[in-house]
Amino acid sequence: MPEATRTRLFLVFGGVFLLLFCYSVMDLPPWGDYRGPYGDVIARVGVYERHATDAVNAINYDYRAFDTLGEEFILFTAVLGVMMLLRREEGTATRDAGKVKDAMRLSTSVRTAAMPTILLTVVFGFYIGLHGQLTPGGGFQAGVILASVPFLLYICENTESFRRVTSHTCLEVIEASGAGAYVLIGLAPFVMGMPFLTNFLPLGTTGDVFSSGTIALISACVGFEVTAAFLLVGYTYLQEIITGEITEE
Amino acid sequence: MPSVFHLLPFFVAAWLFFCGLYGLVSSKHLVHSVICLAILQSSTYILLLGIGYRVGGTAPIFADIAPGTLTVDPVVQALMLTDVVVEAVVVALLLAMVVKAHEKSGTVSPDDLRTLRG
Amino acid sequence: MTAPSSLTPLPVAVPMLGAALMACLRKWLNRAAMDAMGILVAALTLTVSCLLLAKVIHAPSVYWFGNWSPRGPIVLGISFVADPISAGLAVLASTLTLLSLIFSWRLVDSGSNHFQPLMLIFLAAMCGFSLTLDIFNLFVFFELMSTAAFALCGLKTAEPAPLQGSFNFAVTNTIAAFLVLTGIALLYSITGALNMAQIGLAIGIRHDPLVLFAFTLLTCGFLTKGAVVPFHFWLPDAHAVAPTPVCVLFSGLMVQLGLVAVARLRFVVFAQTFAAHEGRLRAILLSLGLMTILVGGVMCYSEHHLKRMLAFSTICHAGMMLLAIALGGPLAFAAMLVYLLGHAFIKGGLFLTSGILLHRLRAIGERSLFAKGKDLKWTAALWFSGALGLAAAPPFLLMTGEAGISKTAEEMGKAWIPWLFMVGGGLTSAAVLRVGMHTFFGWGTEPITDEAAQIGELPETANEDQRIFWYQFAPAALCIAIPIVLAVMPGWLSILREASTIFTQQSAMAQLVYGNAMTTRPPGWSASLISAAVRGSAAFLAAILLALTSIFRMKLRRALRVGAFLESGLHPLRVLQSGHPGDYVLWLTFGLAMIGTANLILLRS
Amino acid sequence: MIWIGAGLLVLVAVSGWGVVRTRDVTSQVIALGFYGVLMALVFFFFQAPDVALSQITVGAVALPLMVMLAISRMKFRAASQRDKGERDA
Repeated sequence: MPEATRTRLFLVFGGVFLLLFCYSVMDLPPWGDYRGPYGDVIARVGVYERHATDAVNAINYDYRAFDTLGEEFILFTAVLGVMMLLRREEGTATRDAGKVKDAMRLSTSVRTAAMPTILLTVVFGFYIGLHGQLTPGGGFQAGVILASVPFLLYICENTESFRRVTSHTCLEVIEASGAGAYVLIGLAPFVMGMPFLTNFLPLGTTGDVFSSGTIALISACVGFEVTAAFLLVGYTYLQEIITGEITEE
Repeated sequence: MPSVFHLLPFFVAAWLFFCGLYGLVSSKHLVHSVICLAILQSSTYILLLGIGYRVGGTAPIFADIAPGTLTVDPVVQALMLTDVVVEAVVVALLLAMVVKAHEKSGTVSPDDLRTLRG
Repeated sequence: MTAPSSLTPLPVAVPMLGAALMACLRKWLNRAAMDAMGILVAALTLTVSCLLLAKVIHAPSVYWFGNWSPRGPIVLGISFVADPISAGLAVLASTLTLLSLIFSWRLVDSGSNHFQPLMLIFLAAMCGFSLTLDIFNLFVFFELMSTAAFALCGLKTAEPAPLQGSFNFAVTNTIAAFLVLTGIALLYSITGALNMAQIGLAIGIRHDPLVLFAFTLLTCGFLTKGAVVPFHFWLPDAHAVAPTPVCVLFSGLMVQLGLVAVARLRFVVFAQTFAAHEGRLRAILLSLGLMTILVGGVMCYSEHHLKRMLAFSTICHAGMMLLAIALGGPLAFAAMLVYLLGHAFIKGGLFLTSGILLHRLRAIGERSLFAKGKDLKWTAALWFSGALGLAAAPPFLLMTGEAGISKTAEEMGKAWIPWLFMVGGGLTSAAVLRVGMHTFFGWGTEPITDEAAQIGELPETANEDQRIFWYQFAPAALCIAIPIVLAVMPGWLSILREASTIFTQQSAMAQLVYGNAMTTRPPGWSASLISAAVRGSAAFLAAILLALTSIFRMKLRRALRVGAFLESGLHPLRVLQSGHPGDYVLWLTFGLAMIGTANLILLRS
Repeated sequence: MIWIGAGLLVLVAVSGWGVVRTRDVTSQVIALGFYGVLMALVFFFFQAPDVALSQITVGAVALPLMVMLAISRMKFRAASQRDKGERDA
């Protein structure tokens, strides 16, 4: 189909779709007038039942923890997929395409500034991860922040240290164990005769870092998995550039 | 115009969905398609956010406020978190396909990559 | 109320754990160990699914994750429903995965050992999708299933075609996922619930534009997965490029799960909404099914790439299952499930057989296979039995399903539906027969071919050994044998009928969720098998005739070359299958706009 | 107060269209990053700090970064192919 015809046809059908969408949302409750019972019930009982002050994380890692399990496996699957798609097929030769040299050294002042930034990021990541049940944050956000650290290294320092941090098989194992540990946390109460993913640990004092039972534990697993996952994706994309080897056709 | 105002986020969501579809239909670069998919996805964020919002409601964090205070809906926020991950993941996977397709056929235009016709 | 069966989460948890473990050990284990582990985990999943099925067969129950049972009318947590239908789908998923993994033992390229964990995650997602009763959880498993499928589809990265096929697949199905999510969000905003039974009760008989639009979005999303015209374009592309064992899962169950989700929507979520417009809703779904059967059947006959041909046959049969869902009612739905079961195994068997051909003869196009398979007697037997099965002829299970659907159709005064089944079954069967007669008998002149069939598919197995191994042949033979065994032992049909009574009744589902006592009516399965057998046999005979007109086209008078005309004369229909992602998105939008408008006009008043 | 939010939403709608209409991929990545930040602001404004935090890490940083990496990988490949062609010639 020629490009112009396609776009013109789309404007007709897409326009109908847009009109339908706009026409039907007029029956929604007006904006700013949330009515549903689900969220309010959880907001009311969450703190008492789960000793977690962040209701969103209580939902994510407890009330609807099974959704999050699925979500973590979506991430896990996608990383497997990315690594598989961009793998080196066995038996293909590689050729040297000129390694990226760390020729352009950054100025000393930038590098001195980089180190505290990296440290700060690490600290911030851990803070976000550990206080997930209390304040906004949690394993996922912490994971992404921590994953950015090696990229900061890559930008500020050199490719060699980035490569040393990320190319390890360890990362793959950490990622898979993070996902596996989530299932195991779910199965632990199951072995004790309780339903899957029951929050079986003592809930602790509300407001404490180690409160709210499995919420913190799951959050930690997710954090490990997400950190490793994003690093693996980044490394897989950069692999050719930083190793300077390209597979032959 | 209060009625349009009260439907604003929903109209914005509809518009973003339309934009994403338009971009996908008219795309000439596979990376462009992937980004359009991300825009299409962000329509669901706005929709969920609009649904869960409550005028005068605070964030559902009870660290500083007493339980029982009027808050916005925490459930939609949990759903949005899942949604954010899904977005990142789909983009990563699709980009890997694009990169590989580029390596194998040297093109990133959907018009040139048509071995499966008929 | 019986205690919730504690086995319920295992069909999801076991393969997930297995996949994580295998991904951990990927670098250290060799191919055989990985394969053995994959088969072991799949077998374990099959065992727990069977145990679950045995436990809930007379006592369906709902399982609450994290022990969050409902507070009064408000559901807090996520629930799995363990009824014979959902558990049975989990059993089917694990059986197909097990057979595919056995088939791929050490021969099919494993993409540096990524293949086995991905298959297991795919299995977990299919089980979760069948079992869940929470609509957002359904979305999560929809997306997990899609992600695993996209990755598996691009397994053969050595050529550009797989990447294009999986890109189209990924784009259309991701849009579908967001259609579903938008629908979920709209429903959530008016009901404040995510549990399907609770949503259904909360919507009640409301059918304003909002509910209709949410219905449109959800059905279109799931129909995209279900490959219903005009959302079907991704399916042949994805099948053409995916490795054979993956095709078995795509065609056998993934597509049909989309339709089962539509059934859940229709029977549980929107049951009361359309109670007053039952006839009009049926008309909309029936016309979609009709279009799907015709397009799928005709395109199936005009394809010459074996996997694309089988993929179009899946579209055709998906249309038939949609017809059954459109008719509604417990008997038609039970019959649809029987049809699904039979089709999954027959189609799986045919795909595995085509995989054997690809392995042995190193080709997948009809012309390049011409007369090459003359000494493959047993493979030929499997292939022709598959053709017999597709026509819903005796003694295959599809016949039993067709009997049930036709009975409901005749009761509703839609006598054209059995004829449509004959057309669809006949066309797909004729295509399979044509390929079989060309390949295994070498009859007639050199086959017609087309552009898509010319792409040389790289054989997916290692080059050195071209023998057919028992572990390739046995899964294919099992796939053909199981529907025969199930058809001659019809004792389980009454259990299915009973389960489908619960599945198709919103009130029964709600009772399960809120833990009230169940009352089930005595079931009955009384569909005349004899007329179905006659219809199936007639369709098969017609298929043979059609295939023969195609094969001996040079010896026929011009007016009699029906088969050859069907093979090459339908250019406009083939042009639509352009392989361009933009076109596919356009057709998706088209379907969305049309179905949305039709729903709004017909179901509003 | 809510008018600011409404303004932000309109800005999101406009910049969404802008991202889609940007045909040059490299500029589009920049636009996407801007769009991600804008989205995070909207989330923050409408009392969703958790989502805002993930959005700022994923939508505004990780996503554009991934696209950038993919583009640079493709460019690297194309450049090395060119180099090889010149060497062979």
